[in-house]
Amino acid sequence: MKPSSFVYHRPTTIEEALDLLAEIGSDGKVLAGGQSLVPLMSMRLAAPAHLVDVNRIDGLAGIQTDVDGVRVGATARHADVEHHEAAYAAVPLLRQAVKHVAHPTIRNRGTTVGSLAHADPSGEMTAVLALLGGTVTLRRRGGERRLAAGEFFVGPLESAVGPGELAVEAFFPRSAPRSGTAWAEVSRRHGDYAVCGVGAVVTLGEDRRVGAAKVGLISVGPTPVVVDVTDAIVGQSADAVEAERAGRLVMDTVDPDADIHATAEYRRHLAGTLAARALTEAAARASERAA
Amino acid sequence: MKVTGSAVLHAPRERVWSALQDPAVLVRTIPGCQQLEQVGPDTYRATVLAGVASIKGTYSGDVRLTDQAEPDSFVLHASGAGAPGTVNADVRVTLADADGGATQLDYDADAVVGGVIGGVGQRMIVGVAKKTAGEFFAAVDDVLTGREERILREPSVATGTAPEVFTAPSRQRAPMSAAEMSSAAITGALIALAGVVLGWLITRRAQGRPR
Amino acid sequence: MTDVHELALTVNGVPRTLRVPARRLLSDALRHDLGLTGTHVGCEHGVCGACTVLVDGRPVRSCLLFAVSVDGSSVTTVEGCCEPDGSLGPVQQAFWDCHGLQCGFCTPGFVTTITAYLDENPEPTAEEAREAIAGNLCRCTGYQNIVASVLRAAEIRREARV
Amino acid sequence: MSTRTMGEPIARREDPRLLSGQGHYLDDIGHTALAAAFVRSPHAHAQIVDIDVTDALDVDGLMAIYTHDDLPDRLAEPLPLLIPHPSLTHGRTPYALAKDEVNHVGEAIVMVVAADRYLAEDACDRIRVEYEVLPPVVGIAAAREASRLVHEDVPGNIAATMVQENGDAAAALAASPRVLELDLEVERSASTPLEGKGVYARWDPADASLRVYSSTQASTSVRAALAAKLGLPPNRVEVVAPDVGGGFGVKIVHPWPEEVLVSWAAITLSREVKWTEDRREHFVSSAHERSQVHHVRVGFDDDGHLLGLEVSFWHDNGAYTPYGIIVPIVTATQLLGPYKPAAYRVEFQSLYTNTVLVTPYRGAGRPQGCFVMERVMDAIAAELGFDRAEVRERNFIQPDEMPYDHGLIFQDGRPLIYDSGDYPATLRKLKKLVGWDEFGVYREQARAEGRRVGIGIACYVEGTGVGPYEGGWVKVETDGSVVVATGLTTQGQGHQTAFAQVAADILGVQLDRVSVVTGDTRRFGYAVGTFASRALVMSGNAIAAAARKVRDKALRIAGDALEADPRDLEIIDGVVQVRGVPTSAIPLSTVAVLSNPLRYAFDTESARATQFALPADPDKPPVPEGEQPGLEATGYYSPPRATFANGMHAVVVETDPDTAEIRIVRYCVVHDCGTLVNPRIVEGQVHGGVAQGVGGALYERMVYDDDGQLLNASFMDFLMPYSTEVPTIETDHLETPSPLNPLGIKGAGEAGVIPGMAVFASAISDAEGFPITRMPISPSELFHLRRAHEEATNR
Repeated sequence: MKPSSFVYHRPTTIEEALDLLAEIGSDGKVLAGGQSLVPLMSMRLAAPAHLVDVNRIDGLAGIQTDVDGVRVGATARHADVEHHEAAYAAVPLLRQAVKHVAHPTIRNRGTTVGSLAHADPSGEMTAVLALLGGTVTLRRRGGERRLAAGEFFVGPLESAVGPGELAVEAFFPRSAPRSGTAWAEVSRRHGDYAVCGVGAVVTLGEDRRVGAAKVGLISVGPTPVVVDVTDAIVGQSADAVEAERAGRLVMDTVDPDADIHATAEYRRHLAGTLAARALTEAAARASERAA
Repeated sequence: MKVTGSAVLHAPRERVWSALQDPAVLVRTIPGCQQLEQVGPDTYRATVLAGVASIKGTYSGDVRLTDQAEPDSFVLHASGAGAPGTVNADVRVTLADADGGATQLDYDADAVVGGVIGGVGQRMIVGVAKKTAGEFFAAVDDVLTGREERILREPSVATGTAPEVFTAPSRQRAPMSAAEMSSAAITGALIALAGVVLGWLITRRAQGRPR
Repeated sequence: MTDVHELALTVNGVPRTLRVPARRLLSDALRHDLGLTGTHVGCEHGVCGACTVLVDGRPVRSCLLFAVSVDGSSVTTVEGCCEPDGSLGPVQQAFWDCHGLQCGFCTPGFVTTITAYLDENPEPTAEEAREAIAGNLCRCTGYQNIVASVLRAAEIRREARV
Repeated sequence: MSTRTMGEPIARREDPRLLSGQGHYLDDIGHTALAAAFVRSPHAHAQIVDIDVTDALDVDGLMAIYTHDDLPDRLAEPLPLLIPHPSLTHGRTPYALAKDEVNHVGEAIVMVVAADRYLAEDACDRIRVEYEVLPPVVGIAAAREASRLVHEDVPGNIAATMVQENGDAAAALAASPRVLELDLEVERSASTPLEGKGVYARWDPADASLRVYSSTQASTSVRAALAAKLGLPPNRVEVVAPDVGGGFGVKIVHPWPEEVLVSWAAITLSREVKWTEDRREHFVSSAHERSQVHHVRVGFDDDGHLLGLEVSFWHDNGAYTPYGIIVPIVTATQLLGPYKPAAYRVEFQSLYTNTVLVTPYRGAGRPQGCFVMERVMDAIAAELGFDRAEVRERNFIQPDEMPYDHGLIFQDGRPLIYDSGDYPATLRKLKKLVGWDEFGVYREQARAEGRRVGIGIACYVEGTGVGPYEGGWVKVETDGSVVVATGLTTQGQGHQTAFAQVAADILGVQLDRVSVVTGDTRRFGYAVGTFASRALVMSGNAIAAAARKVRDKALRIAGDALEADPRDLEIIDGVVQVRGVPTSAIPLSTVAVLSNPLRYAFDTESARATQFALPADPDKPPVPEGEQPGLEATGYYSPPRATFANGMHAVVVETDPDTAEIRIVRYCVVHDCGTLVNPRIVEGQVHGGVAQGVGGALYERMVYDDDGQLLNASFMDFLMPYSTEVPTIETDHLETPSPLNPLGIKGAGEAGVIPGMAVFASAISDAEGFPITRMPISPSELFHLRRAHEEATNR
């Protein structure tokens, strides 16, 4: 398991990188964390003629928080996001979810924006982006576009990033007041891909009762699935949410596939169970924050 | 690996047949199909550019037809081999009249995915194969319903690239998913090839038939 | 087509330069180009953790990095976890005290991982110790004595400080 | 005695080297060697139509490309069938490189040798193999159905059929007041050591000698196999097992195709050649184990006593049988555990499938046998409404019945006779350790809280230390240090320490004065290998025998020097002295000097042994009749038959009522492997075994699809447990010395893994209220079993 040869490029500015990507087109790949690309290349399932290493580009590694939310740069590592206190304060779900991404050693190198661009339907951060209504900014030579999750996640392992484009930033909107979030997941081994994972956002009304509730799921479809379950729990007391109906709603919505670790039916069952758990926890957190 | 699916083509069966007779249409509607040449009776060699992102590869695919029951069904035996692995698929394709003058196309594929790909990933292969095949039939439908321009402007998903895809750290299992994409795309393309061969088949028969 | 690069690394505190093709994995560069064979390769797809080294102080899988991409970085391997006089460092000593290894093949990855972990979490509980090593595979020990080694290493480091 | 180390939890002496990155595993040596890589079959069953290497020829650094056509006579023949057996009527072994046909995904077809592994893989990528794909046989059901054949000349895919019977089981069953039938299944798993296989070969043309380093469990046998295959005199071949990164059985098989091919290439190219197996290769081209389907009929009385037991099982041996039918024979015999059915009949078929070949993996058929027998015990308890431990106790062989003859033939071709063991005592300790009698209350409390907890128990007996023999060589150097060598190999069992403890105690020297060499044919040529929990039993006793000879000789020589009766002498901390008279003493180093009469002095020590220094009887030869110079000796140990260790495990699990996740609450082990030489090492062996038992019960399986593709050929999907999946293990020991060997030792290497599947099946059944009959089990499977059980009970 050794990679094929390639030409290595190490731009130091975004412009340089975009020019390179434009010239190379579909013959090259961007190397940031490389936690997926490198084993792919070692297995010789990937043999790009060019690698563009973006790790030395200034200004791509940052994590900024402002009134709107959290902006994560292209080379910011999962570990940076996990340990960023301001980001946690603004968008608690980021830390709640990223802790489930593989193991710390992988999070030390792997990038959050990269995992979004990878668009693995089992990647926690895809559901976080979709659930929170975040966006990804794509730059190409002489142009830029900003896509919401719906447009960005095209299919399993397919994002909208095109040839010559570089995903430079992911934006996660700040959690609303009186809202709470939670992440629930079942994986075979600690740190493995989720058999099913669910993120939940619950927002309370002035009356401290559930006003709105949504869940985002991974590993149950070709792209992250978001289900609005407000109708199922609206008006309930935040401290004692009866989330079973919401869970059933989720089960009826998702259409998972089977793999060697779990049947489709078990995944569907987990989707409901975990959604209920995540909603209950999120509601409790919302009520704490509202207090 | 079993892949079954169906597509409703919004045209009467005659127009579906005739559209499928036009290799020019087929080659540009089949994800990744670069060329198709006849190398013997009911036997063809196809070159398919399949895969996603980094793991796109050119596969030489051999295609053989059996059990032809014109105009209802036939079985396509297709095999593709490339560096990342091998795919052998038996695809049964059936056509039937559907409501509103449309045509119902059903395919039922049994594919063997071998080599490295076979060993490192099955997680999403069925879904992706369905997706790729679905794109083919959607593209054909676009032709039939005059929406071809749209599909021609957009890159085929099976061959679409996403430079950042592999910066993703999300999990150790990520590479296998990508691997699955490749094999799935091949399978999808092979399924799609059924349409091509069907088209050629009909062309040959049509030529031999007095009008 | 070979794309060869001249690299400068600081390995275990020693400046090293090497010429390697772009595709040379850091694990292979350390083992075969620099002769530091303490870093082991168990899977080459980032799951087992045997190849874990510290790049600028952070544990990473050396089999998931191209050597060229860490040009200019400082790398610490298991050899670099020894004391300056070559005697065993705290984590290594703890593994010896607690029978934390059997065949020893996965051990270097544990030693580097735990060394970095204790820098940030000097007083882990048993449960935290188990979590800390959860990204490394060992086929021999059943981990029980490795967990004990983490706690023992923390103890040794505390003793050293007073 | 101050130097006594036997029975002490001595810290391992090999550790500092391994901990500081100074170990030398196979790929840590031979950096200048050429690298080999292989083109392997992507198909489970296919004819090779054509191999086209043209595109590979212009790869930089390419040295050679070999296919079967290039192999000389003996190399072109199939690899040896290592363990023939009369019942193995249709044994088949692979070719070093596939000839015409491939029978599993991963079978080697082409070997490439190039300047480095990167380049070798570049060349492999460019080699095109054309196949005619054949329908594969995958799984035991397909193999039994035999509508397709793996080997055209093997009817019914049956490699072997074997029957053993003790008493008239059929009659006993017919006469039994109660009879139960069970169908029990175990899936595939594998050893998967962290270091894969590897070979590094050096040919010395001037000396016409071959030096091979291999990550093997049997270096002397690899030497014999290579000499035979390469047509070299054995004394021109040396095989060294360097540090080995785990074996667990897979590395006992030999010669692997790569061992033969790399050595041959080194000779042919007259260059150093190395092959380091990568992880994917290890999954698809080494060996697996475990897959068996069992049908059981058991007859018993109303008190739960076993009257008759009939077991039929089908063993999936993969595509080839290089290691014979050892695994199913072990299942067939060791299944009985600590129990004594009045009559027993076992029959198995060993079947070919188009999958990776099957050879012993730690436990070697015992985990399956233990799973079967212990499921039977639980079934009887359930049927009679008895306590599960009680039913077991009623069927135990009692200490006063030892030695106990089962009337069967064991895997070593010798009678299955248990030498010793106190099973009731082991059970008492376990019940106390886990709190067996109090668990019922806890279970009910948990149920009341809507939680599902269960406790499981499993007992096993393990035949360890099988023959034929091992040897040991011990020498006291003139500086008083002691060198020990034995032929078998080490893969992390701490032989450097345990073997040294044996020698140090007998010779009365400090442990740090003793060094140990294993697995190096240059140092000791006669050996069998490290497997079947035999290393310490065999080599330990052999080294002890050699050490005693050396001690006797030392006392004799010291007696002459001290003018004392050797019987009055003792050795303390390397000094021979008259018992109770420390002033009358002579260092062992001096005795070593005196043991080798010299003409020439090269230092002050040796000067004391020269001809004018020694007070000698002019009428006697300097070296007495029948003696040799030097303070060294060789000893061998060859037991009449295996010695039988035993143990019992209990586990407490909690299963999530919603997600069906299985959490391990407690894991308890009571273990009896006779005299403990180093309790710390034994403990470590038990821990490691339990972890593999957890893996085999809850996580690890080789998933083949119907086309013979291994779907999880990586650590991403073959779920070897991390620390977070393995519980804290509580252990207790019994020491029932074996009467068969002087040290009273029984083996401990495999013990921990044996009851894994059985004990988890027992506990999960207890938590869920329905029997578990197939292992391993995942949450997804438990979820569906619950569904099925609910439907069945609602009907």
